[in-house]
Amino acid sequence: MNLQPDSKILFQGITAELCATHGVQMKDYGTNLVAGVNPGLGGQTFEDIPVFDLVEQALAAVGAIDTTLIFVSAYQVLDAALEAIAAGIRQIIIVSSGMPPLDMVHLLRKAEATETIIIGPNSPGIIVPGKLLLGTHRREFYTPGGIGIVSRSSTLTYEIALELTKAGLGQSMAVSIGGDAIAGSSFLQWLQIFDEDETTNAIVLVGELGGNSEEAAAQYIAAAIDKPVIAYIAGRKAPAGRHWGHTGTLAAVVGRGGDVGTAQSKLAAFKSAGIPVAEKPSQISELVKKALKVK
Amino acid sequence: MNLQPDSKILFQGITAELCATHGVQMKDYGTNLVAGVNPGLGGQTFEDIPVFDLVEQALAAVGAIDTTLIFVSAYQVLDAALEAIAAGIRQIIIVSSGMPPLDMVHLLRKAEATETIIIGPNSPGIIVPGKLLLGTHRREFYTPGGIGIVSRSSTLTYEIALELTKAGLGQSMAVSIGGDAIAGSSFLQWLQIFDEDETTNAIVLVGELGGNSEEAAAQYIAAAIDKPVIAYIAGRKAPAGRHWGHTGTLAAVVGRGGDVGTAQSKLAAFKSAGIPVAEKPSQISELVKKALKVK
Amino acid sequence: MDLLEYQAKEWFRETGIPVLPSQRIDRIGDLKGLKIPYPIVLKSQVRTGGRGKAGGVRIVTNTIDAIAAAQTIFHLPILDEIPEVLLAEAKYNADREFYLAVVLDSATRRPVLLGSHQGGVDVESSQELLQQVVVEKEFSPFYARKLIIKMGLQGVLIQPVSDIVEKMYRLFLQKDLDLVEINPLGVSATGELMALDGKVTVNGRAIARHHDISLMAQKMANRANCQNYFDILGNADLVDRSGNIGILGNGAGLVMATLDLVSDAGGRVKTCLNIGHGSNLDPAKPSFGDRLEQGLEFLARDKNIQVVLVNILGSVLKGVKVAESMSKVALNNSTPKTRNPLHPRIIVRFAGSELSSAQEQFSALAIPLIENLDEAVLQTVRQAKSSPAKKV
Amino acid sequence: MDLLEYQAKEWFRETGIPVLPSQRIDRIGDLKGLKIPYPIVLKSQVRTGGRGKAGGVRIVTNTIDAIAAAQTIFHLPILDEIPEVLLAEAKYNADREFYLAVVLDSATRRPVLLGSHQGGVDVESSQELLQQVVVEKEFSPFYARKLIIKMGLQGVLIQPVSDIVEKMYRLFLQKDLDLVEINPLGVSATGELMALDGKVTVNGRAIARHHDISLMAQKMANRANCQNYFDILGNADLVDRSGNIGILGNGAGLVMATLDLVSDAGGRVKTCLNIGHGSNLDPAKPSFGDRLEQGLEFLARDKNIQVVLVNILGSVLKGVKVAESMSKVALNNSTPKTRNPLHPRIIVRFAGSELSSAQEQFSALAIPLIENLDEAVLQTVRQAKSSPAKKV
Repeated sequence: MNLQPDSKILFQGITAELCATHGVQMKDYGTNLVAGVNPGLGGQTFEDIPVFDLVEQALAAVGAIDTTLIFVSAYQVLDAALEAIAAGIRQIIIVSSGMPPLDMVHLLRKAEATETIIIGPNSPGIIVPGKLLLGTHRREFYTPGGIGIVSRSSTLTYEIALELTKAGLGQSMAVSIGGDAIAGSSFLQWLQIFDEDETTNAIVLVGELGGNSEEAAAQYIAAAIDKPVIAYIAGRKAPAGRHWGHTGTLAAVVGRGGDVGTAQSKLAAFKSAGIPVAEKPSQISELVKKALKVK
Repeated sequence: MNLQPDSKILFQGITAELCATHGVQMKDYGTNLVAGVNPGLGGQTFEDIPVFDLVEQALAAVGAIDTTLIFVSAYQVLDAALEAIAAGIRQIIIVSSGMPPLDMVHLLRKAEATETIIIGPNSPGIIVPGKLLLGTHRREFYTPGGIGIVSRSSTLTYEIALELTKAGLGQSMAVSIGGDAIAGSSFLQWLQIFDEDETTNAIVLVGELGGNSEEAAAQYIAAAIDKPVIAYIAGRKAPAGRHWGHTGTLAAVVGRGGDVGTAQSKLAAFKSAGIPVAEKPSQISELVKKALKVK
Repeated sequence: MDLLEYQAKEWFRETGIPVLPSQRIDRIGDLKGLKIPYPIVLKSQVRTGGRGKAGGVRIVTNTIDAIAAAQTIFHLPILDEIPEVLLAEAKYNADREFYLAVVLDSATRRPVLLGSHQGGVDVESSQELLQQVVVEKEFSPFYARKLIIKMGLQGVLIQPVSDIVEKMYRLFLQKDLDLVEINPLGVSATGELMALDGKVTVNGRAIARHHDISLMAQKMANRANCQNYFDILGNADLVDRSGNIGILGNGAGLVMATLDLVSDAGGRVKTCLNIGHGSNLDPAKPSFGDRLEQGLEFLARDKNIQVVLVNILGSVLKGVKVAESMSKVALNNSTPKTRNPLHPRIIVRFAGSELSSAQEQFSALAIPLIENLDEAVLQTVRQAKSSPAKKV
Repeated sequence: MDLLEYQAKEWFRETGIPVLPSQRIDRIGDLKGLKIPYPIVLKSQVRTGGRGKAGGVRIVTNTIDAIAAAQTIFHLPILDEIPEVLLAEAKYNADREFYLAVVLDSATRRPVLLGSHQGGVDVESSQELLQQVVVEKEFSPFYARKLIIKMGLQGVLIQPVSDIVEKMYRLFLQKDLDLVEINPLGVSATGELMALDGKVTVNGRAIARHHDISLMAQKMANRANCQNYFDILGNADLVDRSGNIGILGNGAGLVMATLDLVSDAGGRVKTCLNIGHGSNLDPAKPSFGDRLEQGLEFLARDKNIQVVLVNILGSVLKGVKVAESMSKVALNNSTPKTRNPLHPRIIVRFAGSELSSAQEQFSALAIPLIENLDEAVLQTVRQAKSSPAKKV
């Protein structure tokens, strides 16, 4: 994944309002937001960002795009992402929430065929503290450093970053894969990226109930990750079977036993893989410090 | 394209009747017909050919397949071809006729994405005289030699082969791309294959009214083909706008002028490209001999 | 299969493409129960173009004028076609008119979206006004937006017009069409969009897999009593009404080549039949042997056809079987009903294994069996010239 | 959204999946107009499973028995659910029973076809009997045949059973389902197939893009007069009926983490509300500020909730705006109608820019504003323990 501070970023679904909040925040952070796309708004300019009707018009004007951020409404996400892929963009961050999961299945088939990375949907994106902001992460909680955070949440990620920052542990990068049942990228992919990233010393994995991605991550960490990993799982006290605004539990996990998806099953998986698990966000920093000393 | 005499061939849509005619004909010619597929007939054997319910079962039993021949009924062709592609087969000959053109559009998108060669639909396939028969060409009209034939027809191809055979000109290979508006392979692809094929000395291109593939071929021959090419176009006297059992004229040729698709437009294209055109089948052999002498 | 305007508009309505209130008029009396307020437009429902110029479209403001206009249109042939139905439609004041279409293109082997910001009668012939977008991969609405931008539309018009193209594409895919066209798409002064005229062509091969379209096709052709495969429209090719030769062959290319040869030799071909090559994979359709018999019967029924040239190469039937079929037909046609004991004269061209297996049977039938195509053509033309065409 | 059996079977019928003749029974009187011959099966239309064991399915052979059985079933709660409707269906003699399903699987991120040659109640729990085929690429019927072969079916059964799976998949895709299940699919002695019971779950997010399903959802929820976003089923999460703490936060993960902390500290949470993070891209839904106000209103209406912990991090609203919303709700709840001038007690946890921008407003409101999450949790639990839960 190309996360260079000067990489060129597109803003699909740009409006005056979204640009005033998220657009300005990213530009202030130094992110190279070169163009926006919104059919019907072509020709306008928001905060010095030129707007086009089509992705291909934007590319014709500003050259190749490294990453596009999708902010369009839920039922338009699939089309916007396919338009980006057709125009040759290979890194897509979907901030929008509410995308129907079968649209995501359709998109994943195309993404895999074209080797396109999809982050999200329902994701605040990626922040490389002090360098690059791709999405809606709030900068105020982050500080540069050596801890990588991978999460399924947005505001809970800020909570974790805040605890680390308060404890003097800056972050190399934080990414949320998004809280949806069908996510574009996986914990496994990001664990591998962090493991290979020279600026990352330790990894914090923030999971929650639903799905089986934490269970899969626990196995993968034990088998393939060299850097220390600390886990935290939200939802231990949540009644089973509810979706809590995320749809991680809506789609079935087929043929993997009835217990998969509960916070307990996830905690057990980390325990049996020998990965330290924090009981609460404020405990994470001490576990990280301890793990870094041991290594 | 792999056309080795020992390449392994699958027969999709095999039945006792089809096997008794076309299956036996191919086996007698030495074609290595290793298995058949027909859902519901799995476990049977026709003419020593084992039959399976699924393509993947056939592959599990006989190993990788080089080419599959599809004989299923028109509305089942798309599924049969997609099943073959999913099982890893990359050469598909569709003998069946009557396939709806939008099914073919769907199939072509998948074929291009997987680098699969499709010949047909509505094609008698490929014959390498004396060596290999993939499809329904009648061997009695062919004899081994150095002339390549590429055509859109079936029986008209036999007519041309017969005339060449009678004149002492054997054939290196004959292929029909099929008479449908949306064809899996093009004259251009086969012209290139023949141009590179060491056993081919001259090429006979057999066209007919409808579509614009002959016009495109004429341009391509002038630009890129070194071996002598003789053309013949059927349908000079046919009233315009009829489909003659082929659908070459049913699908529009967009934005290329109203005259495209008539036999006259095709004859003009060959004339302006300096390619000799036979007035009738029986004239082809003398034009071939003349062209071979000149070179 | 071409749909009539009113049928196309029913599909548009179901798909969510805006159309005007309208009513189908089967007979003059239907105008009395009209639910659309005057002024209305009465439109001849024929498949041929140029309807407006020919007088097949009239604006009327009251019932008396409507009845007079309908009477005229019901009797007005447009390129030989008399309408069975009229369409009465509300009048619409369009500020601008666009052209939109989705068509299957054999050159790119993909559906193509077409559009022009100048709708009207002659859009198709003025290529420079017509914008194109090839639907390279699976359709997604951005393809429609690309077309709309290419057409030069801007701002608030982009989304609603591309929504209509999207719906046209869904219809195209869902119903297996060769063409769906809206010409013109009217844009009112307030920006409201309306499909004012429409054209839909269903791909003939796909009809059988759509229950609704199969019913339409059956009604249209009114061929409930049709027994012979070649009575079905599109299975026989009329070349020249004044010709006296019939050609029957297995394969489109072979039939066309034979037609060229006969014509070049001075023969006048009336009808060509392609009975198709090879065995039939669809049990709903007649077998090769049946098609051969039905084809000969079909040609024999036409009293203007004096000579039939049968050109069969590499068939799945052995020549013996073909000869049997032919003798059956020949016997049928030598009953007292026909003046000539063997009408029409049949000349058969076989090559390969058919020839060797059939020679004995044919000599018994007194039907000439010739291997050389040029020779068979020559004899056909000679015979046809010695049997002048009858007056009907 | 789970459909009732009779609704699922209506969709099956439209899709061409064979179902028995059946009739919906809204009231006992409907049994007199029955068009299905006896014996019939009367089935309670509830969403929960285990209906048969609970006595919600009865076979009856005449009208008198039918009325008696219907009266029983109409009053029989199954896992707390009383049926509004029964289904009267013809009886079927199945020789064999299969299980078939299409489900969206979050692990493979694909639809998965499921099947077993032993249909019945407990199929889902016996994983070893359940065959799976992941629909890796775009669906084509061969995926269905793969499942059927894996299930161990042979010969003439392969095609018809895989046709049913194909139709289930089309329905799954067309209606945006999370699940479609036929259990059992009956096979008669003559090989006839019949979907005897069916289950369909529509994905909640996709409902709004299907006009027909939106109408169904509206009818089901009967929420025509529903004004507060959190009155809609699924937008609020009940944790423990006997709890006296409410949690409101922006983001599912944050709310769950807060719940864990409060519970670990000994607090008992009744309801959690996630008002979502960030700005709303869908204008049909309430804005962030509206969701905050409606959420507080919703919790304040519950008289058992004594303390509400509001945990908001990195919102798009400045803290000042959040404070304004809260003061509005606080004022509403201090009208004479409520006994307590500030009920429930609110504890707000802010961090980052919200905190700094809101400090002044909150001190004026007399609502505690705390930066440290653990500290906010501690205070919440302390307050809740000093205010015992009321009896309702």
